[in-house]
Amino acid sequence: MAVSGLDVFGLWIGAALSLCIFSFLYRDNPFYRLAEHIFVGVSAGYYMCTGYWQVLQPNLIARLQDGDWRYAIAAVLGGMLLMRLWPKYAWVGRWPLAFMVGIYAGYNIVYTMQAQVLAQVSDTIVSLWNNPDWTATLKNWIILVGVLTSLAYFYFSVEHKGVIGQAARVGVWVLMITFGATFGYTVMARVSLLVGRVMYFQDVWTHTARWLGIS
Amino acid sequence: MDAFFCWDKLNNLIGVLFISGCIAWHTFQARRGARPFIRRLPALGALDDAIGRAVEMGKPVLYIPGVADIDDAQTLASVSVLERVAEDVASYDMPLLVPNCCSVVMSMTQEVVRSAYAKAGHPEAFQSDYVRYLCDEQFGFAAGASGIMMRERPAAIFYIGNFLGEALILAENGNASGAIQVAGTATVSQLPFFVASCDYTLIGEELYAASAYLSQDPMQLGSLKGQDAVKAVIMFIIVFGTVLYSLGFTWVKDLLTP
Amino acid sequence: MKREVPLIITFVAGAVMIVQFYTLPLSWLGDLFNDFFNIIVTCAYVLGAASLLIANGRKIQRQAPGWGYNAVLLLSLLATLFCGFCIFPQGGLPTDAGTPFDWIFQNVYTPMSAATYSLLAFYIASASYRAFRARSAEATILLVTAFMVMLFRIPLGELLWEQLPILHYLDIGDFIETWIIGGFNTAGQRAIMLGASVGLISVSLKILLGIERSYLGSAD
Amino acid sequence: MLDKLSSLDRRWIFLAITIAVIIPFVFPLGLPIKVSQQTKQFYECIEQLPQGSVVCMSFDYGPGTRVECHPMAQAALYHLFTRRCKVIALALWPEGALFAREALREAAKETGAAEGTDYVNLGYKAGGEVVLRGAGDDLRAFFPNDIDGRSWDSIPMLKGIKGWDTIDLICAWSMGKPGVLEYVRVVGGSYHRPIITGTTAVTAPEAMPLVNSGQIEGILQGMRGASEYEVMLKRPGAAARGMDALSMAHVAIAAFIIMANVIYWLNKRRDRRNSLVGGGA
Repeated sequence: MAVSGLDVFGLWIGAALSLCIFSFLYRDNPFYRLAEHIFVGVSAGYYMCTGYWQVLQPNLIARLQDGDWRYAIAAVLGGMLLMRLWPKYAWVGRWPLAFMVGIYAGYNIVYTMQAQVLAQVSDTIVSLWNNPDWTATLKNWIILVGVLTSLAYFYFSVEHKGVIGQAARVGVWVLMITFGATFGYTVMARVSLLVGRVMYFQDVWTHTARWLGIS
Repeated sequence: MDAFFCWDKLNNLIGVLFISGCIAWHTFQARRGARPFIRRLPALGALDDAIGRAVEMGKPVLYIPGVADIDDAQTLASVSVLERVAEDVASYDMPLLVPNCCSVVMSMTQEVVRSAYAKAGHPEAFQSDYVRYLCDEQFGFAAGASGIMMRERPAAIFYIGNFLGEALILAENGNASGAIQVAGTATVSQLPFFVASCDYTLIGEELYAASAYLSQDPMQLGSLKGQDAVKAVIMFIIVFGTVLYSLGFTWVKDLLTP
Repeated sequence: MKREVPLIITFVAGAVMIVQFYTLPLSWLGDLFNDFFNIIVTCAYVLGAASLLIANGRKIQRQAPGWGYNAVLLLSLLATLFCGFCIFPQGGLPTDAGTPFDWIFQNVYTPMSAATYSLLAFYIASASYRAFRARSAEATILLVTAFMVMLFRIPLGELLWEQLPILHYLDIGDFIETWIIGGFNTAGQRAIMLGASVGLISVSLKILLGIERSYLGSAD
Repeated sequence: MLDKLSSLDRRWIFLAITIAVIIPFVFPLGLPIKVSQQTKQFYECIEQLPQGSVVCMSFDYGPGTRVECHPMAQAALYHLFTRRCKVIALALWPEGALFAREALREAAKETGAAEGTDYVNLGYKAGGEVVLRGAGDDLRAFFPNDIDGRSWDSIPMLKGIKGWDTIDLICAWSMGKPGVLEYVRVVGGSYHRPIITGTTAVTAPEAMPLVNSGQIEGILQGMRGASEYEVMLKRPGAAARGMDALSMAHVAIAAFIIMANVIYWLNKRRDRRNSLVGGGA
């Protein structure tokens, strides 16, 4: 693979900026601040450009050009949102806000019911005996008892005393195992990221060496 | 009729009607005067303590409403917790910093915080850069928010809402800055970090309960009671369905399968 | 008027989304509203960039402490916008591969995003050191589970386990998958999910009915 | 000494982790990689696809988790193209579309697959779950063009593709929301298409209940899953290269946890002894 000077320059820029970010581990310093401000500026710009070319252009502008005037409503609502920039007319921005909140409130109700409540309850209904092997049986018991006791922990209208209190205590243990497992898994994920960065620095070096004709 | 209604979603409709009915009934029951008992959540007491400490030290309070947009109910729940926190902080005439990851959320939190200062009688104390938009990218946001923690040295930091990978960056830097930290999220993958790094954590549904509890509005408390009733029914269905299923009757499970 | 209209809009939009879910002839309305939603969200990016411009512009104007950084932020924002809107390659879009915009994405945005993310590897280590202490029964459970899942799902951990007397007959990877992940973790995740779903439906309902309205701000 | 250690400056920990990660790159350990059941299942899902099957591959990750998801995508594309399957790539994350382009080009170079007949990149669409649902019966309505602006009709392999029910397998690379959960909800729930996924190690526990209930048929978990898959394909890549470093860093963190607890325990014992002495005086 041919490596151009521009590629190598880019890689070094990226590596330098990465090092600026890593310098924060030592303490807050001007290099980090520089990188931080570049990062914030570039990502705000990045989101705006991709948003325009991948959403507004095809879904709004192209459709309006095709004469689908329903989309003018969306354009007006979007414009109203921008009124937030003028404090005097900021209240106008509540309309699109209310529209968005409404859409998702309605959406949440029906889809959460479908995907979370119904699906999870139905998955929790399992066979407590008559399983092909004892591991399945034991696992099903763990899931049933675990779900019930953890749900007891989320009971707000009763003090955690007596039976509910004991169930909630077992529930907390189940939750702690859940958190522990998630934590353990996450360690792997996070370390992978760091490994990825080390490989990136390695790549920077091999590309530079290739460009210089060393290797 | 077949061409009009999706019959395979009937179980969903019944479920939605049932939950809505349950919550609505308890809510309006509460409005008629039956003030329901709600257990005190320890993390909420910590909110007050943390604000109190900030006032004593004369340092700002930092409130992060998560990184999700308003299409996430956690963000909305967070905004309503923010409303109470802002009223509290504003009544002491202290600065409340709210960095945002989404501009729509920013326009919402700005409104809430500005109103809170006005309500507390200190409209002039609100400065427009208290509530700011950093950037949509979660790590750009984390970098910016960590910077704010190190420079402004807030005495109390609240992380309430939907958080992703940046949760630990925020919580560890907040910890290093020496602040009291209270977190609340329903995002399971980030809960362990908040549990490990923060002083108090609202777990899952507690986040939604928090806004109702803080408002002490009987209707809101009534809705919590309604949620409990729903959970009781869910637990009953699970036990009942499991026993029947183990005996070989699968109809409960079949009815629920979406 | 300033509050009533938004509440009505919220209710109508929500009701439409619910009704279209159950009825076939109205599902187009759901799609249309979703399109609208996306368009408004994208307009919000403009709002974000504009508020960045205003906030940083003010600081530069006032020459507030550290205003040089704000200038850097503005410059990088404007440079990205310029590349993303004005530099068209032949027959393509400014965001295509090989454009200056793409170069910024590859060499500025991606490395910094990945570097910030990878700071997590360090923070997770310091959090483990500071917070994972067997203080109480709950903390011990968390600690032991995390320790096992972390150590025995990597090649080196498996190798260590196989050196242990007697215990090595137990397939540790399988044990973690079946009992910890498949058993307890599934139960805990499910309970949190169920509880949170009920809370979520309740919040959504309260929003539609106008009981929960803090998102509108509390005064005019 | 104990007090000093129990409030150890976290920068020492940072330094130790840095060293643990870098050493294996200088002196590789070559630890064996054992293939797990889940990875085998994932492999089989692709292995059993008939020739010419159409797979929809969703690139739902950003630069941050590229190191975990990208090797999976590269390996799976290689696997699919050598089995003569067709791939429709799309992205629910803005950066995903660019990673898709990169992965597709590399795999095409490696296997000789051709753009337009063997694969197409439909690009990114904002909206997450909404997109999946909206595209339900007519993908074309949401993706009228591919990422380079070619119209749907001009792309030969899209002939006959309508909604999700014309897709044989969904393969989602997922790091959060939107991601595989959205696919399970919409495409699995309403269209009953088989779904396989590769997730970051963080999202894996969240996806496991769905794997157990059969809603997801195969899963690659994080970098480890990717390295196992690479081993199965006999095509070692980036993931396998990083496994040693991954192991070392884990051991370092484990050592810190043990150390913290030993110190905690010693401190507690000392305090108890001191308080006993104090009580006697």
